[in-house]
Amino acid sequence: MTRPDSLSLIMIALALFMTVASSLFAGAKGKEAFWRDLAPLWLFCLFACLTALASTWLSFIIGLELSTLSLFTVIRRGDEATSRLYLLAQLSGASVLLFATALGSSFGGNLPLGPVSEKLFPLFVIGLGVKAALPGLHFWLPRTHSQAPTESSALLSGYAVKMGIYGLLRLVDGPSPPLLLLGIVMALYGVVQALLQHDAKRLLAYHTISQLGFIVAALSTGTPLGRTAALFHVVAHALFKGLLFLSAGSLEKLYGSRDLNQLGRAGRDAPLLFGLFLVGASAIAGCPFTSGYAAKIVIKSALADQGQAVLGLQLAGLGTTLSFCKFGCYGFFRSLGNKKGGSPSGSPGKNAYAAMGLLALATIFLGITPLFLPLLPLGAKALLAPQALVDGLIPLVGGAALFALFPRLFRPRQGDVADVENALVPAGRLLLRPLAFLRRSHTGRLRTYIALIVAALIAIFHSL
Amino acid sequence: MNPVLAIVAPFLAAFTIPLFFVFRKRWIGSSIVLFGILSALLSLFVAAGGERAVVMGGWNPEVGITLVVDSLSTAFLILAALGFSASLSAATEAFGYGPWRFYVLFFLSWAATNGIILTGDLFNLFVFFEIFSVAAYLVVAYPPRSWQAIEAGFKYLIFGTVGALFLLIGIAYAFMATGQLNMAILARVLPRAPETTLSVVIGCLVVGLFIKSGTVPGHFWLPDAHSSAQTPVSALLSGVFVKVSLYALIRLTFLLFGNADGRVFFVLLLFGTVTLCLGHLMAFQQEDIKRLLAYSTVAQVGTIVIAIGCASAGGIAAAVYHAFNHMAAKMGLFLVAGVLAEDRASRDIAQMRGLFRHRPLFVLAFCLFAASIAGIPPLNGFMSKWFLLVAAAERGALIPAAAVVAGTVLSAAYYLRAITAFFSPAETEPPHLRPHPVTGAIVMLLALLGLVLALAPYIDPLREGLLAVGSDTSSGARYIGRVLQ
Amino acid sequence: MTAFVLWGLLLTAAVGFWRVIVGPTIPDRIVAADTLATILTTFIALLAVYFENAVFLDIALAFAVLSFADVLIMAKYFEHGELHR
Amino acid sequence: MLPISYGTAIIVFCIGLYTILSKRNLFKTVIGLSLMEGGVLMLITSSGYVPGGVPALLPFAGGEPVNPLPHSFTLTAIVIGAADVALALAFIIKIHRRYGTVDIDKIRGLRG
Amino acid sequence: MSAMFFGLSTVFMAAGLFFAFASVVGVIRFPDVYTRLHASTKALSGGAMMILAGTAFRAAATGNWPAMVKTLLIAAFLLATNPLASHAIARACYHHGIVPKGTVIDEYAETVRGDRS
Amino acid sequence: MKSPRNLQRLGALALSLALGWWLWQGVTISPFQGITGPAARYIHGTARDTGAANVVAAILFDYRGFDTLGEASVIYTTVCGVALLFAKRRYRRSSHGLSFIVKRSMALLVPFILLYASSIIVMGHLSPGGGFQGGSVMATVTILFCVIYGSSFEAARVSPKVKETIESSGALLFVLIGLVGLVTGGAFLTNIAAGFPRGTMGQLFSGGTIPLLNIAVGMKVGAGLSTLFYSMVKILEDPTESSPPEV
Amino acid sequence: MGNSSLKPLALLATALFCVWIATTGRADIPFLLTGIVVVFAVIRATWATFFAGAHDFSHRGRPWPAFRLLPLLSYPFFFLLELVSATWQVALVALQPRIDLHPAIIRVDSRIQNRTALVLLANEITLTPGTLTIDADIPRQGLYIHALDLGKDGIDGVKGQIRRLEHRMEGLIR
Repeated sequence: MTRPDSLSLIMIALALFMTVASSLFAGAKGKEAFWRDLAPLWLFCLFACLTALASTWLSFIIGLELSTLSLFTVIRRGDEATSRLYLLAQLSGASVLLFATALGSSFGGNLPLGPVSEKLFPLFVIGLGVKAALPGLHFWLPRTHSQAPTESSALLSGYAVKMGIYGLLRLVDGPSPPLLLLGIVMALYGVVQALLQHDAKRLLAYHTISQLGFIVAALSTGTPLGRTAALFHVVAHALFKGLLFLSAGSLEKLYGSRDLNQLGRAGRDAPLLFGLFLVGASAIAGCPFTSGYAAKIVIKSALADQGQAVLGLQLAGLGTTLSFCKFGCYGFFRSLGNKKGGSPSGSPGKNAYAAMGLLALATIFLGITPLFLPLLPLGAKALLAPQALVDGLIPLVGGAALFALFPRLFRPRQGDVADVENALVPAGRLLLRPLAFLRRSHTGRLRTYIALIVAALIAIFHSL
Repeated sequence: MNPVLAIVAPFLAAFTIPLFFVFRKRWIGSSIVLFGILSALLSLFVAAGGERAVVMGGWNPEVGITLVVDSLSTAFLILAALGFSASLSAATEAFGYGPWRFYVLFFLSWAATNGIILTGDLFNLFVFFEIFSVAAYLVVAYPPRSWQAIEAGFKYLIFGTVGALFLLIGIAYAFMATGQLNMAILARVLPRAPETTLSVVIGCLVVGLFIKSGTVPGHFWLPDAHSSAQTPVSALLSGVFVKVSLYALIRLTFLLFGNADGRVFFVLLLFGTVTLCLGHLMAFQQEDIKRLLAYSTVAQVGTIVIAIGCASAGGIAAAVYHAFNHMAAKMGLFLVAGVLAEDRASRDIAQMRGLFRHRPLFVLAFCLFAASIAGIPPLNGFMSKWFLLVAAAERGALIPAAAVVAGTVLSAAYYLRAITAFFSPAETEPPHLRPHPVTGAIVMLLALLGLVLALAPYIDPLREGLLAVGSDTSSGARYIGRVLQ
Repeated sequence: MTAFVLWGLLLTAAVGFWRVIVGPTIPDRIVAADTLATILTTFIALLAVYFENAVFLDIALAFAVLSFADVLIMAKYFEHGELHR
Repeated sequence: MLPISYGTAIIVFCIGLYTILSKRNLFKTVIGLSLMEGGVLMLITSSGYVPGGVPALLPFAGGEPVNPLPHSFTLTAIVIGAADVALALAFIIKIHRRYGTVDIDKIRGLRG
Repeated sequence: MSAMFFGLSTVFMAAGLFFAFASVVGVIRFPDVYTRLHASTKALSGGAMMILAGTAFRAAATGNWPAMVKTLLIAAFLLATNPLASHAIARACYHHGIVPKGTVIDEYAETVRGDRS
Repeated sequence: MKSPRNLQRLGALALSLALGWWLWQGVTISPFQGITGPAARYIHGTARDTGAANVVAAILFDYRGFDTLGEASVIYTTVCGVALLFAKRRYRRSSHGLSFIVKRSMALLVPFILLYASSIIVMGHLSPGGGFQGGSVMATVTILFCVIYGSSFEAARVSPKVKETIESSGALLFVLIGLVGLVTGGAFLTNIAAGFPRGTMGQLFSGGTIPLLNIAVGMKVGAGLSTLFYSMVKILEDPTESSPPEV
Repeated sequence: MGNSSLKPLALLATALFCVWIATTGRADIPFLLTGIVVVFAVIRATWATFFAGAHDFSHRGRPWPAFRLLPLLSYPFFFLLELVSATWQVALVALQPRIDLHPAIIRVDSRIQNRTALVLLANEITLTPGTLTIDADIPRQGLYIHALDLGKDGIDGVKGQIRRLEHRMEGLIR
């Protein structure tokens, strides 16, 4: 294990902070609850730190899988099947990564954590892509994020997926156009899907994909600016997405539902919650002087010579604004179904507010600091430049205007929207059919078996 | 310590237990335990005694039968001693000392196992394989009242006999071509045999060992036998018996055909991959937990065969390491599955809901073992899988490596099914729970062993030992030199 | 001369084998097998003369003992109706 | 002469294999196994052939002895084969008690 | 002496071969099990005896007395066991219900029937 | 129904022929050039090394005595296993035998067969034969007991426990002789080098441990095979059992 | 082993010892000594069952008859003659162009009391021309005999033949 560099330290700090917030939200009471709720979270934190400290790809994978396992135990409490999907998906990703690492290692020596050869690069991207939810490999993410208990959703979105990004950050050291394309596609796809959702947490999950697209696009440039932008957005996104998930979870705690059709009274019942949500939403939408704004400005400047990419990201930002307008409107103010909808059935609790407050403060802090401190390579002036402000406001204003103009268009729909995950079951069934044949072929007929053996022997003779 | 003692001690046990039955019935129990301890200790002493070759009867190696202790046989001696003593303890708890004939067979198979591991003579290998197999058929069919046991034993018998026949043909052709039987001498003279003869020797020996070890075309007996046998026997079958055949495969391929050319290893890679895939895919579809574990064993056999097929020092080290890991984990899995199945009086996974509440330690151990088998880091299974992957990558065997990796996910999937069942709430409570102190202790020890094994790459003597096994065995020169002085 | 007798015995045995194949009932086959066993015993004993080696006499004696046991066993289980057809 | 002996051995082996593969009666399966074994043993024994050889009993009267090593193998292998056959028959008796049949295609309670 | 033994052995062997052949012909030609047993037992034990006697004489001719004694031992053993085997087969056949063909008288039938009932 | 079976047979035929073809390809028929390798040593060294007249016996019990231990253990295993398979239930023994004529005649023959078996075992190192062959003939006697006098007679006269004892002691004897060699000669089953007398070739007392091992194996095999047969017969003869399968 | 059984014991021991010499084919001192040991062992193992007591316990009279020595020595020659003639007859029947047989199963009541002697007679009958013992009614000394061909004389011819054998057997035992 080599001496940790600043990237590792930032990741470790992020992991610690997110875990603190999550466990604050979970707020275990009693010894049993501590072991059940908090221990896995802190275990996750430990393994996440180990991952961040890893100096070889092998130890990185070990840390990755261990953290996956510890989150798995938390997700299990939310939904059994989802947790299995999560575990298997992560395991597949890690396996591909392991395979690629093994190809790169020689006996006795491990592949150091860092750039790899040309041939192995796609394999590594695929392996990390499952974790980082690259398009097509994101099949596990919406379901997991929405079905998991809220504190683990926050952690998943806030840190777990970032481990994949961390791997990519270590992996990519030069411009990579395919990755850029993937990032843009991700950003747009996530937003489009998010607009069509009615489940609050699922909506947020798709936004995670979208925001990860921003990050991937940034780091695909391979320039120091891009990498810094990606890292900054990693931190910023972790904070505000954690905040948003926690507020969605609080809504669920209050009303027992995450469906935007069923909500819509929280603005009156819990104004503080709305306030916190607003912080998060404005950050993700890129409202000037929030952390999201700073991040996006830096990303756009890193991508400055790729006009189409910037356009794509702007579009994604527009969609983000639209989608959060929808969330805010239908989640807090406009009740659709359940008109009589009773009073809140519970309270998020003080600890939940504390957790959200913590995250909100951090978000605001991260949004404001770059204005004074040279936290980012661009400096404060770039953020305050009129051009940048206009750039940042265009999606915001455009989104709000669109929502105001066509409110009916963005009403939450009833059913679910198809995604890759819906193809899993039919695909599995398709795969299982030959499997069943395989099983049927074990008929118990000794003669057939012996004939097979003899045939194999003859085949071996033939090949020798 | 003369290596023959490792073979003679269990033989003595097998031959004296009937005498105890006839003359001193009361001493049977203690004698079984004592002989078990004695056999295990002697095996370990022989293993600890360093490398050497001994010829029975004091002849020269060409004339007599040689027993060789080298690093590979040391490793497998230790494996056998651990596996047999664990299974013996479990069996004494499960069956008591009443069925003394079972213990006779048990010790006979132990002796034969040690014989296979130690012998340096081709025909002697066959003879010990026969004792081993006959004992194995019978311990599989041990409670002769259950039809599954009988049918599984019979299937095993037919396959085993066919396998033995192929082994015999291979040995016969090797003998016909050279007139020699000592493996070290054969390693020198066999390559001079005509091409076609050599292909018959290789093909028949390899297929014979495939059948004995449960590699694909000969795997059909394995799930039946492993799932129908009693729990300690299943553990023994998976933990040791399968490994012994694989030991012979390693020994013969590297010693006799190692310098032929890579084609035999290609065959191993091919069949290993098929075995691996088939094992995982079949395990995926099982409802019976022991059958699931049995098919998982098939898959693991495939993994080890792939490791052998890598034809490198690293591959052998990975194979041996994986054999140990699989021994520890699969024995534990079978023991736990047996206890749990007894609680529910059913081996159906769907019936096993809610057992976590009743036997938390057993179920947790099951999870640990399952994770180890599936290759979840940082458990021992992952470590050996990593070695294997690296070895395969060095050999350029990408498809087998990919299959191993894919197998991880599949095996995690089917083990997860079982584990989910254990943790989910039950509809009914089990009527009674028999305490299993000995089995519990063994399971814990096996778990401990697994954890120690997981650290093996970081413990210098162990790591160096593993690498030494690989480098000694892959060339064979050291073995030949040891035998022929 | 010995060779002639040996070939003659072989021929005889071959002829007798016809009954083993055809034998409509099991006892017919048993009878024929018994006959063949005796012929073979003498054949082996004659080989001792042919090869001038007394080893074959031991073999012949052992063979006689075993074939006798065979016939008795077959007869017994035939008698008790347990070896139908 | 020698090729004939080897050829016969291999033919016996093939007959045994054919019996196993094509007959459904368990007893015939066992017979097939014994035939195969017999073929292999014939092969081994033939390999010890010496033109004009005498049995390997000291003193070698009248010439070169045959190779005694295959004989000792064959003896060992015969005993082993006999043990296998005995065991197989015992299993068949048990199987017949359980299934009431000796048809190999009907004894498949374990499959899949 | 030796020549005489040699000649005797030739004669005995030839006669034995003849009888052996005749007995096998009997086994082939006779109508049912019982009559075949006659052929098998008598003709064959006679034939075998003679061939073995021939062998014994030949051994004696070469002065190999132990071999001669052993040959006689074989002959004695055959003589002792052959009638036993025949008897056992015949009885087994009868009790199994194989009816002798074309018997003029069957005084055994009632006894067996009595046994069975 | 008809054609698939024919197809099966055709497939079986093709497979066996193909395997046979490969095996035939592999046979090496080299012109005979004299015996080489270990066999030459066996042929020329037996008299000096072991003092036995029967080279095959010398190989079986001295040069490669360990194989023989294994081989005898296979039988031991089988016997133990068959007894295990047919254990756990009281079978009704049958006293049904063959006719009185056979019984009484057999009584006359039994001592002679036993004597013959003993001679085969005792002469194992001098003539063809030895422990396995003699043991088999001895087992034939007990098999004939079962057949002729019925299994209850067999059980009454030669009780299973006695057989068990004989079998185990034979096996133990073998191992102990081997251990004596280990202690005095340095290697398991050491014969002459461990101080066992070589004797003069052709004599009864020659060959060092070979006659002793023959006796040990004879005990083991004789008792073992008779147990084996008895175990199977008692189930076949049990009148409560269903009749054996049609052949 | 009472006094009455001493003679058969000696007879058996002698016979066994002769067979020992015959099978081993040597007459050195060690072989003879071993022979004595083996013979003793064999007799020890079998005597109680087969000679002194008997395997069938519903037994009357002595299990073994006391043989007369002189007829016992001459007996084999008659017997071999019978055998040769039997062989000749059957060979003739077998080789004649048309087989025309009149088989029969008849019961012959014997006068011989001793069972062993009766058994020996039955075996002898089997080996003599045209007759084959199928079963013996031991308690009533009846023999069931399958005759190959009744021939001209009918039952009486067969019976007469058997009487002759029986007579000689009676001469053999005391």
